[in-house]
Formats: sequence, C-alpha cells, structure tokens
Amino acid sequence: MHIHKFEQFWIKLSFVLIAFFVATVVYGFVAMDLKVIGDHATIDPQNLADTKFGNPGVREVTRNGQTEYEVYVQTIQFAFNPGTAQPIEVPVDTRVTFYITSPDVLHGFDVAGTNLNTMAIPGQVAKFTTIFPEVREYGIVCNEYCGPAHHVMEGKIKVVPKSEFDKSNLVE
Amino acid sequence: MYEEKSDNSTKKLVKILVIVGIGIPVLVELMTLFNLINVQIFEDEKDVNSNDTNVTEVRGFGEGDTLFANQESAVLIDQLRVKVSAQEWRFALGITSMDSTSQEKLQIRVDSLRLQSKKILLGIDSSSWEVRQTVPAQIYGEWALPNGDIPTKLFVSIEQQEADSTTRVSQEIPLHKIPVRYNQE
Amino acid sequence: MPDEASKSTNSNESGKSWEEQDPDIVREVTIDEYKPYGTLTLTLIYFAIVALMWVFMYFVEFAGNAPSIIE
Amino acid sequence: MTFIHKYPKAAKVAKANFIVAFIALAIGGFFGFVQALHRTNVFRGFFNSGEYYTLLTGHGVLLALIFTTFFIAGLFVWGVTRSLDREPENLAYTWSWFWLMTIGTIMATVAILGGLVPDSSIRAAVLYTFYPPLQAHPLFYIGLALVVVGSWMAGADWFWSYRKWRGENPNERIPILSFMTLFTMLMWYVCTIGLALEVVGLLIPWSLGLVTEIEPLLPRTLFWFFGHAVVYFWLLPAYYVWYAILPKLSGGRLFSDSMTRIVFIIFLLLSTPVGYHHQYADPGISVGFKFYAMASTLLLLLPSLITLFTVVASMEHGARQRGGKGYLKWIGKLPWDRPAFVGCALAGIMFAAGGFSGMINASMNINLLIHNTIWVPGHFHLTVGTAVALTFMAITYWLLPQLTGRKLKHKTLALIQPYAWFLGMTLMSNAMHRAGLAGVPRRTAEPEYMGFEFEPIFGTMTEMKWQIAIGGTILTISLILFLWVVVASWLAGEKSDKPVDDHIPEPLSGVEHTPAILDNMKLWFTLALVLVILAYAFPLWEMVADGIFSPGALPRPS
Repeated sequence: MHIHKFEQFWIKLSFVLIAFFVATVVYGFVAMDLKVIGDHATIDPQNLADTKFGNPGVREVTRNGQTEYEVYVQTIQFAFNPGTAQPIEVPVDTRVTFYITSPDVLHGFDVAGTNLNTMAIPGQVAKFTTIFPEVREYGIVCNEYCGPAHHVMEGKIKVVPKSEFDKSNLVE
Repeated sequence: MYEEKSDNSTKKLVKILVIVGIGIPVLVELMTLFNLINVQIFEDEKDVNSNDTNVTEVRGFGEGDTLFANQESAVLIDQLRVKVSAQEWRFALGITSMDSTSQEKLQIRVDSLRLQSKKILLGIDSSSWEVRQTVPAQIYGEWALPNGDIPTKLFVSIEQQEADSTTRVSQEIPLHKIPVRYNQE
Repeated sequence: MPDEASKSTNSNESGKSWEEQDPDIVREVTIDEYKPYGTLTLTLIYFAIVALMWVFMYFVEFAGNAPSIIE
Repeated sequence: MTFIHKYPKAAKVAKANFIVAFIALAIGGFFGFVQALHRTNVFRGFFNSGEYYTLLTGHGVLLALIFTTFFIAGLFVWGVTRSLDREPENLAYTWSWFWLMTIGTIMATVAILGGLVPDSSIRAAVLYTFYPPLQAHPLFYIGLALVVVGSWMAGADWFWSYRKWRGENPNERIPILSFMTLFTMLMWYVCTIGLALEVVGLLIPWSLGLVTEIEPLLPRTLFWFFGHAVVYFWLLPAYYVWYAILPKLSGGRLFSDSMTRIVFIIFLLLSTPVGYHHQYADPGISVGFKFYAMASTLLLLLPSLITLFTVVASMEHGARQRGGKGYLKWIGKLPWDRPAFVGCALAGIMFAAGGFSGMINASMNINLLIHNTIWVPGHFHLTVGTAVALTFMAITYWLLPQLTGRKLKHKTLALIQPYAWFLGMTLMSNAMHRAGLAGVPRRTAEPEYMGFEFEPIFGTMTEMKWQIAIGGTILTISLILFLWVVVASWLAGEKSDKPVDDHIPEPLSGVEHTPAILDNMKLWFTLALVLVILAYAFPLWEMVADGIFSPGALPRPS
C-alpha cells in the first residue's frame, strides 16, 4: 500500500486527537464529577399512583448523616409536576436527587443554561444527583417534542438559602 | 466544459461572491470566537446579563382568583384550562358565584377572548359564549380555539338584575399561566 | 483495470492524457513530485483550532456550567 | 457522447429519482423557511403553532429521508452503470423499486400533510424520529417501510450488476465508484435491521391497533440503531462525490485509491454500533454502553479526518496543476468560478466546522451541555443540511447535463447559489449553536417562555433570532435559485453531444497499490455484524427480557 508520508503523519495526529478526547471525557467523569445518568429502574407508567411519583414533590432524607433532598417529578403533557404550577424549591449547596418519569409520552427535563439535562421516558426512572451552587431561579424546559402544546411546557426551580428553606412544603 | 475562459465580468462577480459569501461567514465565526473567549475568560466575574432587569410583571388572573372583587356580586374562577388534543384546542372556564344568599338574577357573559396571536374571538358569535344562571351558581363553558392558540385576556361582564334596574359591569381579565393539558377524551 | 473515464468520453483523443487537453491545466504533477504541503498546513491549522476549541468548550463552557449531574 | 447517449435506460431511471428528490427538496425547503420565520417570531401567519409540528415532521422526513434517499439512488445508478459499463440488468425490476419507494413517499407525505386539514384523523406530527407513544396514522409507518424496502431492492439491483460484471471480469478490482456504492449499501443493510425491527415488528402492528401498549425505550433504541448510521448513509454519497468527482473538478486527481477504500470500510464497520451516543441523556441504558458507544463514535472521527486529508490533497493537486504555488496561495488557483466545484468545496469546509460540533455531541458528558438544544439542529444543518445537501445540489450542475444531454443554463445564478447557501447557513447555524449553549430547546414552535429568560453567553436573544431568520431566508433564496437553474436547464438547456466534461481521471496512487483484502466484502460485512452484535445484543436483551411491550405505555395521537 502506498500512503504518502504526510498522510501517515496526519493519521497519527488523528489518533492523538481521538485519544485526547476520550481522555478528557474520562478525566471529567472521574475527577471533576461530570457524570451522565445510567440505568436506574423501570416502572409501570400506567400505575404511578402507587409509587412515590403518585405524590410528587420534594422529600427530606438523611443519608450518611447528612440531610439531603429527593425530588420526584412527573412530566405530563404539558407540565412538570411539580415545577409548572408551583416551582420546585430546594436549598442551596445541598445534595438533591431528582427522580423523573413520565406517565404518557417522552419529555425532556432540561434546567436551562446548566448541565442538568435528561430524558423522561415512560417506563424508565431517570435518576441524578446534583448540588445547586447559587441562590437563584432556574427555568425548566421540556426539550423533547411531546405533542401539540409542547412549546408551553415549562417549569421553575427556586434555589433558596438554607436558612430560608421552607420545610412545610415537603411531601411525606 | 464550462464557458471558454471566465471573462472580466465573471471575475468581478467571483470576487464579490468570495468576499460576501466567504468573507462574512469567516467574520461571523471570528467574532463569535472572540466574544466567547472574551466574555468567559476576561469578564468572568462581571455577571454580564445582570438578573435584576425586572420585567414589570403584570400579574394575571389564574385559577382561584376572584373577579369583580369590588362588586357585591364577586365571582371566583374555579377552572381555567386549555385542553389540547391532536385535533383541537379548547378553552375551558368554570366560574362560581361567591355570594350564595342573594336572590337576584346574575348573568355572566364572556364578551370576547384575546388570544396570544392577537386575534380576538367574539363571544356573541357562538351561543355557547353566553352563560345564564341564577345565583348561587356554578357555570362552566368550553370554547373551541384556533389550533395552537392560547387566550391571554378575557373580557367578562356581569349583569345584576335588581327589581327593574340592571347593573352591568365589565372587566378586563389578563390571564396568567393557564394550565395547558392533554385532553384525555 | 477499468478506466472509467475512457468508457464515457475521450475514446477519440487517446494519445494525450486528460491534463494536456484541459486548457486550464498548465502542467501535469505526477505522484513522485507531488508533496501536499498545502494540505498539511491546512490540516495542522484545523487540528490546532479543534484542539483549542475543545479545551475551551470542555473546561470552560461545560465544566463551568454548574449545576451538573454529579452522580 | 455523454451518459444519456451511452446508457439511455439508466439515465431515465436516474432522472426519475432526481425528479422525486427535487420535489421533496422544494416542499421540505419551503417548510424550513416557514419554520425559520415562525420559531423566531418574525412571522407566524402562515400556520399556527399547533401545525408547526406537522411542518417540522414534513421538513425532516422530506429532506432527511426522502430527498436524500432518492438523490442517492439516482447518483448510484449513474455511478454503477458508468463504472461497470452496463445498463441495469432488468428494467422491470429497476422500475419496481423506484415505484415502490415513490408510493411509500406519497403515503408518508399524505399522512403528514393530513395534519394540516382540520379535524383530519390522518395525522403524523411525530417528527422524523417518530418516538412512540406518540402515534401517527398507520399510513405513515407503512409508507416509510416501503421506502426502505425499495432502497433495499435498489441496493440488490446494484449488487446484481456487480455480480454480472464480476462474472465477466473475474480478475479485476472493483471500480472505485462501484466500490463506494456497494460499501455504502452494505452499511445500509446492517443499520436498517434496527429500523425494520422497529417499524415492522413494533410500530405497524401497534398503529393498526393489533397491540395497544408499547415500551417507549425499545423502539427508541432500535431507531438509534439505525439513526446514526443513516447520517452516514447520507454522508457517504457526498464523500463519494468528493473522492471521485471533486478532484477532477479541481483540475487534479484523487490522491489515494487505497485510503478511499479504507475509509469506506471503517464506516461500514463503525457506523451502527455508535447509536447510543444519541441516548446519553436517556434513563434505562447503563453508563458502560454509553461509554462503548462514545469510544466507537470518536474512532469514527478517523475516517472523516483521513477524508479531510485525502480530499484536500486531491484539490491541492488540482490547484498545483493549474499553476498554484506556495503553502496556502494555491487555494486561489482553484476554480472558484465553477458552481459544481464551489458547491462541493464550500460543503466540505462546512463539514469541517460541523465536525467540531459533532465532536462535542459525541462526547458523553459534555453532550449534556447541548443535548436536545437548538445546537443540535445547528450541527446537522452543517452536516446533512450543507455537507450533504449542498454537495448534492452542486454535483447536480455536473450530472444533470450528462443525464439530459443538455447544457446548464443560467450559470451565473448557479454560481451565486452555493455562495448564498454558505452565507445563509453560516448565519443560521452560528446563531443556533450559540442559542443552544444558552439552553434554547430544539423542536419547538415558540421558544419564548413566560417564567424565565434564557441567558446567552454573549449577544442577545433578539439578535440571534434575527440571525436565524435572515440566514433561513438567504437559504430559501439559494434553494429557489437551484430549483430554477435545474428546471430551466432540464426543459430548455441547449442540446449537446458533450454538454459537460465528464471525464474522470485515474487516481494518483492507483488501485495497483491497493491491497486486495480491501475488496473482500464478505469479510468486512461479517465483521460489521459482529461489532453490531457486541454493541447491541446485551442491552436489547435487557430491554426485551421483561416482555417486548413491557413496561407498556398507551398510545397518544400526535
């Protein structure tokens, strides 16, 4: 085979580039806590009422001696429950784990302008943990087409100082 | 083959095309690159779009709000919803009279609807726009919307009949966050 | 070896190579003398842009875009 | 003598395919224009926001699936016929696949456009990814299935020609044009297994009501089994043009025959096992499989980076033969006054840019920065929307004269067209990428929200929206120019025996340097299947182990 020596050099450089990309991703994943969601659990989308999704909202849990929060969200055509009618309120600098599923069609759950971005698929529970670093409001958009009124589907996350966090809104 | 040799006018055209068709794109990309790096690295702490640009929020009405609050015949919005299905969009409105003691006749009328597309739907065109009932009353109406449109403002009037006189009051009701839901039926 | 070209057209102009018939082509460059320095330059520029932009996108735009999924 | 005079039957078939392709391009392009104005709220009077999704479905299906498939069929008929020097083996068979694909196209189009008729029950606003449980009318799925079956038959037609040719030429190497065709089709056969399982096995029975419930993740996964390879099904024919024809248009020769073949082999091997990179944000798929898909995807950068070198080197060769000098000065010696060359070259430049955003998309965690934001359509309008579509348009300026025996008309307009496309696409795609970084979602009729504002890194939302609308308008003008030149040349171009210089020179480093093993189709096809099984067998098994339709969701009309 006849490969010009410039092209051979370029092919080597290409491998370097590919290896560099893989290395950055692995480094980010391992050392910088930039994860993606994986396989968590399946659920019967027609019977969410009997699960924690039947009473969606923010729950307080204690894990490893720390107070953490769990947020159960149902994405429905065309709202986040909770999120749309009332904002999801969580304290700043605290571990918050989201559990998201859909009883009807595919939706997206994207906290606009952040790296929190996941699909809500009927039958699957999307689970991820995060820490909100600053006190502010975030918008949530559905970023997967979910039907004729897809574009009105939005919600809000309200991150408040720990001292102002109102525990009366928690669900059991 | 293409025309013999490109003559002078073609050469000039090519020059213009290259400047406009390739020059502008290169400029756009360079500006993007410059701005990205400039903003992210050199203006890090400046918080470019300060979040305080408070849009003076006109508070709209929603489910649970009271209409004609300063009248004696105040009414409550107990349902406000856009029901969406593949074929049609419907606007559903439920109103309850607050005062269950008065015996006078009350007529509640949705005069017109202003939609997001700036269209106005007139109430009188369709019989279902007018709802008559005596108090205490709970009324409910549904209206077909143009596909894809959402009401932003309601014009409602009530007529209170007392003996021989009737008082008519109208109110403009800006709506806030109407829940849009898939219509299961 | 099938000469795809000759099948379609130039059957009557066999003697000369196609380069010699094209008026725009001023000389023929053979494989032995051809050194694609220009290509190498362009690809190296591309490599540099891509590598730099990658670092910027990953470590500034993405990693600095918290909150992120940490678990 | 040009193609139509030597192979009148094949020319007719190719032309028929082009007609369908260009009609789809015209309708789909118009929908794109409406969307550009609607989304940006520059003008929303054409259709309402509910109908937007019908248009969006039409735009995606007609352009990404129909325009591409038919154009590719026409292009490959031309290439196989020419490089093997034989007309199609059996015209009845050839026309049967064409008509099958056309009928399928009409069915799917009717199903989509039904959504614009008030109260119609024939609807298909499911977008071109048609994720259940959103359900389209059965006509939509059956129509698309027919298009795919037709494309399989088309591929079989070309293998048939190849077999016959091989019988008469037992010792020759596969001519490069046929090689690229056959390997593209082999890849197509591998990836459409997923689509066939999804559409025929799940969606058609479900849309007909034979089963009521469906598990959403399984068809979605099967779709992406097919869905990334399909982008290479669009892209490889553009590569085919860049490898086989662009060097000649630049006045040079293909740099290396063997690298060309290697590139196509790598695409055959790796195009399908990478589908999970569209599902990085999906629950239900473990991180391990996502990582495997990422590694394969990034490895797929290799053939594209090799292409970059080989194709640019071929162009540089042309420029040097035309008197070009220096490290970069030679670029000026390229024929920037010839529409076919300009279109291909600009398409290639855009692909290099699109390649970068593709690298971001492909890289697992950073993907979450832009997943399902408008960045993604920004990306694929550079790749399929320009690298592929602009190449197809540009090469039409060179192919059409061969297929019709008529010279190209309106050469000035034809020359303006690719430059306009490049400008319009830069404006539109640049703003889409930037808006995506701010989190603006894709696939939405109205990206304005009541509860919050997007915060762009720099610039304003208004400025980006205008950039998209203006870019989209320039693209529409460019598309009209293209269609006008094609129709005018086709109907009224000057008849000629030699309407275009259709000679394709031999590669610089020819087939005599190419190892024979590269032509071993059985070997590479088997290896491709093995890689697919490695990537998909276990996760798919996990999904179906609890029942194919379970956990089941109920259908929702779209």
